[in-house]
Amino acid sequence: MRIVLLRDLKLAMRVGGGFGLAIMFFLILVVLVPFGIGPDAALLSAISPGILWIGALLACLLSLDRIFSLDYEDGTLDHLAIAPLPLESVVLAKATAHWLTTGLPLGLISPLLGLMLGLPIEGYLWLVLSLVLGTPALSVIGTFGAALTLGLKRGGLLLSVLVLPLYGPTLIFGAEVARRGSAGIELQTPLLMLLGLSFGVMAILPFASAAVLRINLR
Amino acid sequence: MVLSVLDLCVSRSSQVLLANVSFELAAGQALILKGPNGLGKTTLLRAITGLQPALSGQIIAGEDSFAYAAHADGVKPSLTVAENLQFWADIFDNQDISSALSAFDLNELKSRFAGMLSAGQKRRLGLARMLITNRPVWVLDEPSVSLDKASITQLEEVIKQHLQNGGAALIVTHGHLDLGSSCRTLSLDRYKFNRGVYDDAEAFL
Amino acid sequence: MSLWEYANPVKFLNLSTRALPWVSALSVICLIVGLIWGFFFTPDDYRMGSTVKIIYIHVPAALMAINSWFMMLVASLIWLIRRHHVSALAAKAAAPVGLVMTLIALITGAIWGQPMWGTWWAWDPRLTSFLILFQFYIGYLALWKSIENPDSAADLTSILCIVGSVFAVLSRYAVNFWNQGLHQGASLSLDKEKNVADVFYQPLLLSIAGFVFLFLTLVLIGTRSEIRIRRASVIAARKLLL
Amino acid sequence: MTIELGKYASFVLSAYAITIVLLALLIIYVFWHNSKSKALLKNAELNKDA
Repeated sequence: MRIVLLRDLKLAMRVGGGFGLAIMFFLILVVLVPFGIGPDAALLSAISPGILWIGALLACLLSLDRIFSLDYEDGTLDHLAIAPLPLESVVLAKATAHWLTTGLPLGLISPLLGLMLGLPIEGYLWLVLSLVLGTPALSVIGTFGAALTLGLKRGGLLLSVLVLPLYGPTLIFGAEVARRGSAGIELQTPLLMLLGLSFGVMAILPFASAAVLRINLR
Repeated sequence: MVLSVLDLCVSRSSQVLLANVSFELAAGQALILKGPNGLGKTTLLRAITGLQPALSGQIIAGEDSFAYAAHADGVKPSLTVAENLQFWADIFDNQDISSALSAFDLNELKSRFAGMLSAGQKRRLGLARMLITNRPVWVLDEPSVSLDKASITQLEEVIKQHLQNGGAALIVTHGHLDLGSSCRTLSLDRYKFNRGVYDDAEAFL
Repeated sequence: MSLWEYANPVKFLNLSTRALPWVSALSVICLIVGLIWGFFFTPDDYRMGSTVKIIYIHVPAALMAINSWFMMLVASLIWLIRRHHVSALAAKAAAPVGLVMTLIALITGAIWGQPMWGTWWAWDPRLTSFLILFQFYIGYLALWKSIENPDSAADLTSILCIVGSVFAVLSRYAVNFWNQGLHQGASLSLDKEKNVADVFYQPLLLSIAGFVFLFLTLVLIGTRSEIRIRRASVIAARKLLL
Repeated sequence: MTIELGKYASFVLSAYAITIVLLALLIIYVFWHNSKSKALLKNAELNKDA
């Protein structure tokens, strides 16, 4: 699994511009929000945890269809399916590579954008923590969606329609942790739910994704 | 027997293409499958390697014994030739990529990006990957496509070498491959299925 | 004649021809009697006034929305495990019915809530989870439509249905956690002793029966059409070969 | 027997109206789909031998 992960990261650095793309999108989106909602600082500060979480979620969503499409077209997936390593570990490697190039950088850069939206001071730690702990779930669920829409002509749109409802719980718990963090309220329950969700999804969904991949490779 | 196939039936999108295909392949032997396009040769190869479930019939072969090379050869343009091969070497945990490089004389192209290779060189890199897997049964789908004369003889040499040290090869090709005495040809025409739909879609009739 | 006999499409077609008139008759009777009885012959609720009459369409539709997804889940599992075409096609036929039932539950829920909550749409956990269920139906149908090969379409949609069910339950609790409920307690929950007053109870049961039979009728007809479409494509495939 | 719906009459009536319309659309769709499948099958079987 490590092998596939390292190669994907090398490829992402050389071709996809690494995580720059996801961060740029996140930045542009967060800048757009005040344009839409108006510069009223109090309002922006109140909704900033939610905005930052939605921004990270959309940035993850947009980079999902690249997870398998390259390897599908040039036959690498066929060869990996025959290789001695289980397809589940290939799926997990792909999800991790996606997380390392989107979810993680977004989480680390989010304080900068929190500044722009006037996020309360005590919120920064929880914002980063909730994003770093929540985005793995977004990547693993997204990988499932990417496997489902592999090889379909206008798969991109279908991918969003399939994946967004699945993102619901992660967004609710993640944004709740960030919001309670910035308001200084006790946030143990949503944090535990977010962790449970992330690890639960990581443990179970790769099997479904691998099964879907096998079907799509027929 | 390195590989034996008994009454294999293969379909594509619920349409049966080949039925009751049977043949055997011993170590050191090569078998060339002939037949018109669209007959289902690629589907048959994918079924044998396990990429695609066959409808019925048996495929008896050792565990993890197939190495598959098709049109799409899994070459990453943004990686160098050596990096491409090293990736597959790690996957099949065989550390020695130099023999594969020299077999297809890709040594001097080692650090060039695969994207810059010509079609023929790219093909040779895809086939070099077969050596890396060091798996007994090679399944080749049109290996000689876009190869020039010199590369084809090189390909024949490598396959013969593989056969000598106990490997086997199942090849689908239109062109002529001279692989010496231990090579048989099998025409798939007689397995063509035309009595209608056979697979579980039959339940709808 | 085990249950799995009906899994053979041709047998299913003959068998459902006999069952169809009964089911559709039952659904018409139950619906008409249940709704008329509930609409005309039940008193107003002291608190909700006449809006309580919406219960006769909101509750059955909500129940059917959830049960048809559950039925699709069971059918998907049967398809994945026993490879019976009829169950995969039944799941495909049930999806639009479930979708419309969810839509009805949403709209009638919103209308019913308006006088009480004062707004047309309240982010109440139960209404919101129907909104999420609605999205799952949309995704499920979209996936069916976008895959050509019928067999892999059945496989992929079955897996989506299973994964979707897990996330639907997750969303149900996430939404509950996210906004404390405005919704009236479960009118029909089995654990509570005092359900809705008896005078409302009988017509409600009858209209639920009506909705269930309507669902069965529509799914039976839908499955039959899916089988015919598949049969036509199989015949065309065979003709192509000769 | 006329029924006194009180001030919420418009809500109750609109809820019932919308439900009936949606159910009617669903039923029409199912029957349309059914007849389309019948036609598809008939002409598939018709030119099966042609």
